[in-house]
Amino acid sequence: MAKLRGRGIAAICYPTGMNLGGDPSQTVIIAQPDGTFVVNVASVELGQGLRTVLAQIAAEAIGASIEDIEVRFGDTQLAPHDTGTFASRTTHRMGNAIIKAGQEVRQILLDVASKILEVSPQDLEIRNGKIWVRGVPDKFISVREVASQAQFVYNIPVVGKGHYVKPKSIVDPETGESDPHSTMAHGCVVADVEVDTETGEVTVLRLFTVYEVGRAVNPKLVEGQIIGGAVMGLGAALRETVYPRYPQIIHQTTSFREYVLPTAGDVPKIIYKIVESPTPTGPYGAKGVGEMVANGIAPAIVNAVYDAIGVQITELPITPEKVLKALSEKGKSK
Amino acid sequence: MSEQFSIVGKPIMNAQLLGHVTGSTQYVDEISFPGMLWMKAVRSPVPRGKIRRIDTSKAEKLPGVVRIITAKDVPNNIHVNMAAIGIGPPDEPVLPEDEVNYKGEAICLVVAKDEETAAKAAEMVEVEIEELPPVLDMEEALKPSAPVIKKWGMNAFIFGSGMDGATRPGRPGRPLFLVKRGEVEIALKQADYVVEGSYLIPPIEHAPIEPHVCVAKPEPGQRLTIYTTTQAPYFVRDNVATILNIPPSNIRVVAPAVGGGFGGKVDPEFEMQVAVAAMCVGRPVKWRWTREEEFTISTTRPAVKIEFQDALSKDGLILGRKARLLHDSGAYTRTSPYGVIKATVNLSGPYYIPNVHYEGYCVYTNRQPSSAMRGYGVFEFSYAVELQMERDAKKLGIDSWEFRFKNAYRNGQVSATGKLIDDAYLIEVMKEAVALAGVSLPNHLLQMSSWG
Amino acid sequence: MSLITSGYFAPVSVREVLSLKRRLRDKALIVAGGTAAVQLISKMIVEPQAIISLEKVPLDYVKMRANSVEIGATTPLARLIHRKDLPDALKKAVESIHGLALKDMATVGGNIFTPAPAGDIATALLSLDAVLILRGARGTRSVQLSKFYRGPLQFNIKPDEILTAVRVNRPPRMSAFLKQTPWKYSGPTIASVAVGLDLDKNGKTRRAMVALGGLTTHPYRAKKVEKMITGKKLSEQLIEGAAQHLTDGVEVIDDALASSWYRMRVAEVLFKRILYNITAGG
Amino acid sequence: MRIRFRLDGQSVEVDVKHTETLLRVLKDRLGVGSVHFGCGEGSCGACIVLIDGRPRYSCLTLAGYVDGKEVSTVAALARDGELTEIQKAFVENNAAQCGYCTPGMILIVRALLEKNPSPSDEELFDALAGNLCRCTGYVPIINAIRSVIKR
Repeated sequence: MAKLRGRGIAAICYPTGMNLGGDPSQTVIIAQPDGTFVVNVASVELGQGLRTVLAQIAAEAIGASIEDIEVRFGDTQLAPHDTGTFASRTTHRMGNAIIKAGQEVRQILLDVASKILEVSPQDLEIRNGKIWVRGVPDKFISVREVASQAQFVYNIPVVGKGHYVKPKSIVDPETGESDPHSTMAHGCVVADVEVDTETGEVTVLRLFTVYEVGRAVNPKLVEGQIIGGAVMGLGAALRETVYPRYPQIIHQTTSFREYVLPTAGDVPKIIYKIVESPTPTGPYGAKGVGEMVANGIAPAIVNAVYDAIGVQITELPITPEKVLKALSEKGKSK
Repeated sequence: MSEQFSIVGKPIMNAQLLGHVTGSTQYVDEISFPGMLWMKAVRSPVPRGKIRRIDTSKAEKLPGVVRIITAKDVPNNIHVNMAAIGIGPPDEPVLPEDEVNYKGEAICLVVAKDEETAAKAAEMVEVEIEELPPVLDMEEALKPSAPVIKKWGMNAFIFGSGMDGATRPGRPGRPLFLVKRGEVEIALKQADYVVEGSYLIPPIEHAPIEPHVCVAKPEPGQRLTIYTTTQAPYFVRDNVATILNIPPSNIRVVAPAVGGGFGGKVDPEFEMQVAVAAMCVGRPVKWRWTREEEFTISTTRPAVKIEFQDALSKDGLILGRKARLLHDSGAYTRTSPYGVIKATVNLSGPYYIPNVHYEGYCVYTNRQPSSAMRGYGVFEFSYAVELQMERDAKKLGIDSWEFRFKNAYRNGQVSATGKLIDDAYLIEVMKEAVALAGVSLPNHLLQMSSWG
Repeated sequence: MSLITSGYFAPVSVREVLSLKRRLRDKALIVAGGTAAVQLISKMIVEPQAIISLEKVPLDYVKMRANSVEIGATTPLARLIHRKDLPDALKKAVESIHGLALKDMATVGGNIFTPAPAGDIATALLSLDAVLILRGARGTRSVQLSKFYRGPLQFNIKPDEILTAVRVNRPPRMSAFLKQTPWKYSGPTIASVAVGLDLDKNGKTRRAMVALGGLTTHPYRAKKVEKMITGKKLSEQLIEGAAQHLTDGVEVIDDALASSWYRMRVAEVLFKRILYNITAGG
Repeated sequence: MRIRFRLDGQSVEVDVKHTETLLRVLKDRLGVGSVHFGCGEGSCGACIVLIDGRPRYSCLTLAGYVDGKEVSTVAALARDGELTEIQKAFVENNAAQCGYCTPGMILIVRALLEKNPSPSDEELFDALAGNLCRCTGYVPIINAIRSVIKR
């Protein structure tokens, strides 16, 4: 039995946000009576960690402590318009909207604090839930206290609103000339594989992945996307399609027994690195990361099999059956 | 890296985790109301056909069946999901009136006291369909001899007429999206090598572990609350308002924690039916899709076929690229024109190619509609581009890394769509990957940068 | 005796099961582990008036004797893990079925009835020339597993009988099981091969059982292959030649998991790997 | 038929049909939030519960089976708000994203470690093969479990 090894690479780019723009996101940040803040978004928590990332952006923009931020999501009655949670747009689009809303709140807090502390707002600093006179950091007043007093004492509403849209780019129908995206993120994948030439089975031994995400607002959540995306890419590379005889509809899959996903023991070693190249268009430089991480895996694996067996299989997924057929074609042409 | 920030850049714990590990996170399937009814669909057994007769009489007699909903119960039946971003024309019925266009298309809906009764009654509805030859192969679909499944007379979407949400209205349009820059024919003629490749991605299922679930609850005054597994609550609101002919503000859409989406929950692909049913019966209605419905009815990543012809110089540069992209939209438009444009404008990948001619076709076939999936359009072009890069490098006898380093786009260059490239960073990323994987590269490559 | 004919019955003895079966006839569905039977109900393939659950019937046992192994029909696969005294083919088949909950639920008896892609245990048992112990109103009989399958979902069992145990008499000295699945730990059987062999002192095959699973609704014995290798030394030429006849006269499944062409190819590879491993002294 | 069982330590009595699955009874009738429907055929593990301490797919278990038995879900693991070690490890390792598979994962790990406190990788992967996760890529889950095994 022969086992052939190969290495393949894929270099990719990822356009953040909806293609051509024109996809607004809007938010309202409202201080609660106790001085904590609610960030209202119609975006949806799908598991990617939006509640956490958007809270971080809000805390940073306001200068509040993260514990005092609650992100409420997924309700058209509570939150203003948002186009939706897809196209790697939420961190970028909603993040930008939240920064604007947070800065409004921040300005209100500084104004109120200046009344309480009897100094000019320009002389104040705000960070991490505290407001202090520049140069005297040990004498501070808490953001919660200020946000609360604004309502109970100074008769000032602590509400911030933010909106972000990349204006829609109109395409020239003759040339396609347009401005499709706000920013490009980048990635590179190196896959090492082993091919069993008798059964056609491909085993992915290692995946080295590097992603440039603009700014990793939360590296732990970015890591979660990288690994999850890698395994989704692995499935797409080797096994997944609902029409195994595409374009025919015969044998369309109806269950996880026909559409077989990898399980815990089927995952290769994944080595990753996050690289930052902040974009001026993004919130604190962030680009979209959730989708990019699934895109380079399949081409890197297919290229690695090409390297191993000397035949390029062009149709996904590269099932053992396709590998065997490719090997036998190669045998014939020799 | 992020020292200037207090909280951005910190690995804060995912705020959802405590709910997840204690089983207290609330998903749509946990939502129910007193008097709530359940729904199941009667589905087409064939990929294409004329509906001759729907007989619901036997099913209606089954104890526990409350109502059977058909096309005539839908106030404004024909719609298009992405009307909000200007895509048209409306081509998809909430429930088909006279024809079915994919296997599994919902023909009518049974509302009953529980899920089992609804399922049983759905099997008792008699549907007579005159089967017609289906269109399944994209290349076949584009031929003049193919049966036409679209009202506008061809099995492709018309771009450039303003109905693609990307161009200005007023032009006649054509059945393809075009990107043109430089002189690709000259580049192909002058090339030392021309390398061709054709790549195919078949439909892929998102397969989140949580299937589609929706509860629609009528409220007083022509209002409606919809709890659903969606990634885009406002899309759901707009589409439901359109087909019910009521103001969007009468509708509240709630998406609690959603059990994974990956793009499969972007299309409002079942909320409209639940909303119609709830309005008809005046009671809350729940629809929970089976795993089989997830595979056979819910959207998939589109099948995409991409063909390249690359003009190469013997010193390893891509002088030009001609490409043809076919995108299998399935039976209805959904988000496909958007997906086609997103892929077609990016067919150069992260590389600089001065002369290009790209054609993107949005093709209709008799299969379940396709739509967005993680990296919509981008997954597809990345796959084809990176396989073609490998093929090009092999033909030139150049190392795979060297070929990519040489052709990687640089800041200051102009993209295929005429956009100034100002955030290129591929070379730096490739250098990191080379270091991570322990590859040793010659110095002339390591000295390259995205700024030179 | 009760006259109720619908509901959920959990009898506590084989005798009670038999009397329920007699009374309820085809109105009842027998449920052992539930992994296959309950799906028939929830997918509305069957709508039984009554359930006879075997959960309390004392058929969960493994009896090792000097030259035989008997396993009760409702023994969950989990019970067989880490048992070093089982024949290799059976041990490997049990190991090849993954998932803690599945192994706790799925039973040896249930596996005999469940069509492909399940049935790995049955494939292994075929290579061990196992017999099934069936008990009915008129007593107990045993049937060779290889004579149990009469067609897709058609079994050599009478309506008033139940399967109480599987028994391997005189297990072959050597046995092995290999299977291919879509992922190492995940997915149903694409093809599986189990071989039981006795060699004489000259290295010639005295007894050979070659079983194939996943290729047809139920596993089968490749009789022609068995005949070809019996009485001979396992030479490379013999193995290669015999491997060409594994699917003679059989219509191999072609489905979403794999084409029939691929299943046949991989069955051949697995068969050869087993035999070459044996000839190499493994 | 009427069945009686203990659900997370409390007595429950409920009328069920003989063909009704435990999943339907727990979810649609008793409102148990942590047990999830994912496939209905024992592939995904989102519906796993412990019955008398052993893991079972509740979608493949008839309700009649639990009569007189003890059914446990992930909701009852934490005592007085104190998470168990496995739960803590899942949190520390970011071992969940959408969380839909998490209760089943945690219960299967609990059942495994109860029987075998220091499983090999092989045993761990074998045990987890009936639980699908589409978000995390499993690595954080495996890391979480290993961190508990080491302790």
